[in-house]
Amino acid sequence: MTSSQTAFLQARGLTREFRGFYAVKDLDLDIRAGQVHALIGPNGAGKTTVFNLLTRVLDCTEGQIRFDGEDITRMATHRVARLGLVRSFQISSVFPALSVLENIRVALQRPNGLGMTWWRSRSALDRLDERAHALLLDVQLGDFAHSRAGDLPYGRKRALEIATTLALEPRMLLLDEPMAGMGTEDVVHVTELVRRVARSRTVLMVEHNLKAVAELSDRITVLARGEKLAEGTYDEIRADAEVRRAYLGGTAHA
Amino acid sequence: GPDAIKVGLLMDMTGNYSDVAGRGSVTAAEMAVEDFGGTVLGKPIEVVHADMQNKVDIATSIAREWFDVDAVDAIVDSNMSSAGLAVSEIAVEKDRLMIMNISGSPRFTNESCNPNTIHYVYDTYALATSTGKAVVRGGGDKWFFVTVDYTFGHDFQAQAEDAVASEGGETVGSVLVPLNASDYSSALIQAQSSDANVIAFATAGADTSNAIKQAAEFGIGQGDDRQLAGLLVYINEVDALGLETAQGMLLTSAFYWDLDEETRAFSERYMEKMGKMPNMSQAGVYSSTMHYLKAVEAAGTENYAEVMAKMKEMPINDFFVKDGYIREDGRMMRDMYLFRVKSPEESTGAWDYYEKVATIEAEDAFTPVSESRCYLLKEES
Amino acid sequence: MLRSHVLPVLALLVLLCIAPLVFYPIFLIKLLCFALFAAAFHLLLGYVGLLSFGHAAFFGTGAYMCAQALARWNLAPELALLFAVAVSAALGAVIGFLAVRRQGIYFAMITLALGQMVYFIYLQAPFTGGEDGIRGITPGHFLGVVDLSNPLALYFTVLAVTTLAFALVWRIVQSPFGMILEAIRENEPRAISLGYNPTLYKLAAFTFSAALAGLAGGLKAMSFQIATLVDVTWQMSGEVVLMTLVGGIGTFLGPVVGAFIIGGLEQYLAQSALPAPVILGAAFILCVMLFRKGVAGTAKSLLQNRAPKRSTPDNPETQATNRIVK
Amino acid sequence: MEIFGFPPQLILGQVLIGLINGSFYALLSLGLAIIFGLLRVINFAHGALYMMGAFAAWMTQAWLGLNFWAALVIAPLAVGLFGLVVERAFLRSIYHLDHLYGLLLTFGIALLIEGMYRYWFGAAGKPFTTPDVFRGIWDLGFVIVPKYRGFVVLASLVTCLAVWLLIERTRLGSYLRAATENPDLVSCFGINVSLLTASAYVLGAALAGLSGVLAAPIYQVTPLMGTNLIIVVFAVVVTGGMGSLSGAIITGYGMGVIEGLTKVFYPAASSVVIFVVMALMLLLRPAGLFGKEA
Amino acid sequence: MPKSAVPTWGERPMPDPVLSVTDLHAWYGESHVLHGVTLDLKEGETLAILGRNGAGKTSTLRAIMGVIPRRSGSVKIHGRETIRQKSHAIARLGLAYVPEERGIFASLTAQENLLLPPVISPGGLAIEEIYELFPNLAERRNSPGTRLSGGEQQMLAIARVLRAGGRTIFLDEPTEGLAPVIVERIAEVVAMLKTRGYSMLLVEQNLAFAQAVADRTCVMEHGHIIETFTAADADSHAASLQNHLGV
Ligand SMILES: Nc1ncnc2c1ncn2[C@@H]1O[C@H](COP(=O)(O)OP(=O)(O)OP(=O)(O)O)[C@@H](O)[C@H]1O
Ligand SMILES: Nc1ncnc2c1ncn2[C@@H]1O[C@H](COP(=O)(O)OP(=O)(O)OP(=O)(O)O)[C@@H](O)[C@H]1O
Ligand SMILES: [Mg+2]
Ligand SMILES: [Mg+2]
Repeated sequence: MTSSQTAFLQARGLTREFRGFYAVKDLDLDIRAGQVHALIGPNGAGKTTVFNLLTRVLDCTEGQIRFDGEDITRMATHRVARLGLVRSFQISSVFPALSVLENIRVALQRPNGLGMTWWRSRSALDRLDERAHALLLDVQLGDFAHSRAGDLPYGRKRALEIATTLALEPRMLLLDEPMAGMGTEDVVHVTELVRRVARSRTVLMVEHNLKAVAELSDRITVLARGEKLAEGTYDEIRADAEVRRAYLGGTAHA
Repeated sequence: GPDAIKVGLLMDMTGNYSDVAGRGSVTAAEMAVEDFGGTVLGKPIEVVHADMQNKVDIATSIAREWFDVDAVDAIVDSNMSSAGLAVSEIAVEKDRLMIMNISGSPRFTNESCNPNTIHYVYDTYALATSTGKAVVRGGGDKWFFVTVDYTFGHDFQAQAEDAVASEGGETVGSVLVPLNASDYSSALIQAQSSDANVIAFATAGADTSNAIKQAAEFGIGQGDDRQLAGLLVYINEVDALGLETAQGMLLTSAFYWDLDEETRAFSERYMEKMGKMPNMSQAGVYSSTMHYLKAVEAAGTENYAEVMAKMKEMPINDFFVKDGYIREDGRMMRDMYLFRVKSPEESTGAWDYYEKVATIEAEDAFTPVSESRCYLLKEES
Repeated sequence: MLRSHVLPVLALLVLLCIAPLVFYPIFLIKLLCFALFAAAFHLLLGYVGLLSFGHAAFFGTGAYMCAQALARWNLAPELALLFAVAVSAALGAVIGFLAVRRQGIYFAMITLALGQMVYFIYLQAPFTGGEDGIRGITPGHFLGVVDLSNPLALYFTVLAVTTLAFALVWRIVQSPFGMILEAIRENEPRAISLGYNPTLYKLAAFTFSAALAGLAGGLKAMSFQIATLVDVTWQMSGEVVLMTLVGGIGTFLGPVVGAFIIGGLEQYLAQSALPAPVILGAAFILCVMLFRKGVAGTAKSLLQNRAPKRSTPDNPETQATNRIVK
Repeated sequence: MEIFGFPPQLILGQVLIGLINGSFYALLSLGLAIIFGLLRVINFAHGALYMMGAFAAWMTQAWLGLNFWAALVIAPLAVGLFGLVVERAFLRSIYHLDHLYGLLLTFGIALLIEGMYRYWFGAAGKPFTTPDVFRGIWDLGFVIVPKYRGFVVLASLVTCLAVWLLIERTRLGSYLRAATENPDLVSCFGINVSLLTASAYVLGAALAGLSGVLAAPIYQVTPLMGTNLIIVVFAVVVTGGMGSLSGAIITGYGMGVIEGLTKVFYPAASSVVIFVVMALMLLLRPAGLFGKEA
Repeated sequence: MPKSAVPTWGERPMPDPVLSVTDLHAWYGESHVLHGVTLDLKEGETLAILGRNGAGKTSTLRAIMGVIPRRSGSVKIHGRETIRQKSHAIARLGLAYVPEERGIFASLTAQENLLLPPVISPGGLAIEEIYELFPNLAERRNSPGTRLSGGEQQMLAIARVLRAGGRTIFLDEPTEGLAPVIVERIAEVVAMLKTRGYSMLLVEQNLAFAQAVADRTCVMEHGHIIETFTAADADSHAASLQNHLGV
């Protein structure tokens, strides 16, 4: 039922107030299926808050959120994830003491009905391995399957993080600053990864690394002070004087 | 055992009851053995003891081990009624003898009575009844109960109420307080606003101490026309409270060190060893151990059945009890005393705490045969 | 994983089968009950990272319910045990429902407080008989055939039941469900974002642990033929914590070893001149300060040290001992 | 006039009496909250420290022959000093571990202290009487209040307020709060965090000691006087939420009053009412009444 | 080895280094993260440390500050050996630390965060001056510290140490996660600090930013400084930067 015209994720009048302070105010957001949509804006614009609202980590003060036609405005956090709207976390979000393979298996367990299975041995999980390995190959972690996740270098953890998220077969991914704190090398690596992942999915991404934003996104929304400042393609955004003043500054290098 | 006569004590050596029993009870048993001469039937007498840590499982496993491996002939005291009841059953199973001195549960001579067990010093029925009767006779006829809210307290109060009623007194009110509540002011205010002239504490241990201390604080029982009655108070608790606080209170006990020449003689010897005066249970351990040893000697065997028969047959006369005897249900029948706690001015020195106000005859104090729930008495009658 | 446990487990079973030749069956039964109790507790602490300081509530409930069923309703022993397990599990579900909302120290405090509440309820409930406890239990015939009045038969029955219970714990810990528990312990927000409802998993584990603790209590009441308030006190809850700490957190056999040591120690201290509470307090301090891996944990790392050691920058072994929960 | 069949005087009286119990809850939970705030340690030994305070009062009287006022000063100092030893010798080396180890360690310390005191002083405890100035009662018409209890409420209120001001309204307070979050960083600013941590424990211990002295004339001074109290105080703390000191104080007094009223309306529940309130609070606001996270 | 009394640098009399680190090693538990770091920072100089994730940049700063429990080697601040000192005493020698991820305290308001560090030497900025410099902070002074946005928090972290008066500033990735406009602001602030004569040790991933402000640059890998060069030489080192940083 998602035609390319109606938005896959749609927010109307999204508002979040913290004791009189509007972190997000009357924001309309339409994200079309299959696109990479970037959310940028100066610090404190409310980007993370938008993410938290969309993934139901925070309740919105006002507004409505529809995902693939379904109203998720009041849905429980874990149920939103089950619908296929999955958020990828910052770096620490792996299960550090588990192996890389186990990290993926945990993600695969529930969709395969093995979450609450307490009467069988763990070898029941072996049938997930094929899929798990495929996912690991996808993010070039094939050689690390048996390493402890906590021991991986930064960029690899990021990759594992994304692979785990992909295991849920999400229909839509939300990435909050996937390149934050990364060396140039890793940025290139992750950009490539996101590009690959986005081929078959919808992605909403917050990122300060404009180079990556330019390379990846089909559409960009610029937030400032909780409100939408501009929306368009990278070139349209760049040309916008307001955006230059509020966000890009003089050195808008691409 | 073949080589020695052994008596054992399962005591709480370090916990809540370590003052009222503990090391002091072990010492009393050792004194009895020493005074008896150290041997009986040509065999040495030994005292063994263990810290049962207020746990039934520890008490029972040690009791089994003592009976089976160490050939202990009699257990002459055990802390905690639940442990004591369990040990008494093991005594039945192993054909040995058990004497209860510290616990006051009436079960020992009622539902759980058996031919192997003697309940020697007191039970809550006797305390409640003696206090109830004697105080009403002395004029305190309107009672208010401060009762700890569980079986022990409920039973205790009911027994005392019966006794009060039997002498023509009445219960004008009561209030339940939780175990270990530490604060009694609510209850005391209610007691104060009633028209009772006796405020009775159906509590035990630290609860009683706290209640009495706070009653003094509220000016109850000191200088007004009300009397406090502690249904179960050991002299150790009076010592810990101090006379300033405890003065004027009425309580029932089977023993006080300063009753006569004999009690003083024993108690001063005991004092030398322990640094404090014996309480009724500790004196009871001495007396019951002595009585047991005499019975062994008289029976010429340590076989429990024959010894028990002798114990029930021989009257008991020592510093602890005059003309006492052991009833068929295992109850040692003796007189009880009502005491009043002296004021600091009346007291002439350390441990001079009590003044005797009344004596309650054994038959008046303990559960009458007609009311007994013990099968041993039923068969007889 | 499984391999490394087969030998010690078999050895232990063999030892337990010949132990009655040396020790009192009733004493051994007590150790077994404590071991099961500790294993139930450790299921939560070791695998979910939740330290319950109120587990005596379930142990005591098991004991009271089993005693009630045997003494007053004359149920068959196996039914009485099932009843004990069911009631403990129900209580576990209720307490767990309240407690799993918080983590770490809060969880510990909440379970402690709720456990104390359960104690007060039992104290005041007439059927528990106050200080005298529930008495007059005759265990009868297990499954209609095994005469439990014979100490050896009783011992082997208890051994069989506890062994089965341990196998069950092992199964749960090593199941896909156990895997998710581990994942939740590692990183709860991440688990949520993967669509798991941690509250449900923790509650399931809590209920399960309560049921097993209840079984341990029921077995104890059945064997000792008495149920008392002692089994519901917070001191009992503290003791099971100590057993696990002494045995070693995070090792499957740790709780068993710990229970045997503490149970044995109590028995030994009873006949020595040393004051038991002081010794137990000192044991606590010693374990926390110097001996966090516990006996089983230390033994395990000694064995592993003989094998070539894997050196990673942050050794998971040391991490595990610095961290009970995340 | 009656309220649910009880005369209003009785109820007012109980509220007042409840406030007195609340005074102890407030002092103790404040101390717990301070220690928890900075050390992230749930101080299980708090009940034992309270008991030590009461015994210290007895010792100053029985051994040193000093009066109540001297005890009021000496005992908290002595307990604070003991706290310092505990902090330096034990707690300090486990801060980097899981916070549960702090709970376990202090649990062990509590067992040890209480065991030792029972060994030295016996289980029945020691006598301690109300200081002469506070002998007697005030008859307020609707309730009788022993003078000493009036003093306790006053002393507790003043102490709580003073400590609260000290921590919330001074630089020391922001040091404490910041060090709670990130001790390393605070020390990078030139603040001696280990001194700060030690002082927090000492302060908490001294507060427990002070409650102990205040309690000595009311409650029997026994080695176990703190044992059961501490669990109730834990429930108070959970209900209040560990976030704020004012939460600890207010909940302390509040729970005292609730408990007092239960003793009149439904005495059978008075031992569990605090736990029931805690359970309800967990259902409605898992972070507690004043808790921050939610 | 006896220490030479005569300074060994060339003929020109050089000012004493504010900070001189020799053969610094540091361990987290068993893992050895710094393997002999040697560097010095001169009065008024800005020294950038570049390196990949996990190279040990942050650990170097932390080790100098004394918040890594186990360290060895020599760290001299104004000529005084501090390897055995506690971190609060080290800070009082005039070090100002702006940590990685900003280190703003959630339980304090923005203003309380600002007022937290005790003044360690005179000459720090007055609070009015700070608010003039960072107007955003004035606006949000009563919000809880961590409720400020990333950029605001970074400003706060820098402002906070300026108040305390330390003249040697450690900046750990001050531009991480900041919008381009804000990065520009931070660059301005750093430039301003330079003109006021502060010495700075800057840890960065953002090469452009570092090169814009640094007088000298060190490259770090696996817990060592592998090369050091001045701003003038930067071009000739482009190749090796490429190699070491993957630029
Ligand atoms: N829980 C909260 N309570 C109060 N204010 C909040 C809360 N969360 C966010 N804010 C405020 O809302 C505004 C938006 O914050 P948000 O974290 O969404 O910004 P952002 O766009 O993600 O910024 P950055 O790029 O720096 O991460 C900020 O000014 C912040 O102070
Ligand atoms: N608290 C810690 N415990 C154990 N190891 C640590 C700790 N902090 C850092 N390390 C390890 O020390 C090494 C150096 O880390 P450091 O934080 O100094 O790197 P960095 O160069 O600052 O990296 P980044 O650019 O990611 O901030 C890394 O291998 C890291 O894993
Ligand atoms: Mg953000
Ligand atoms: Mg770093």
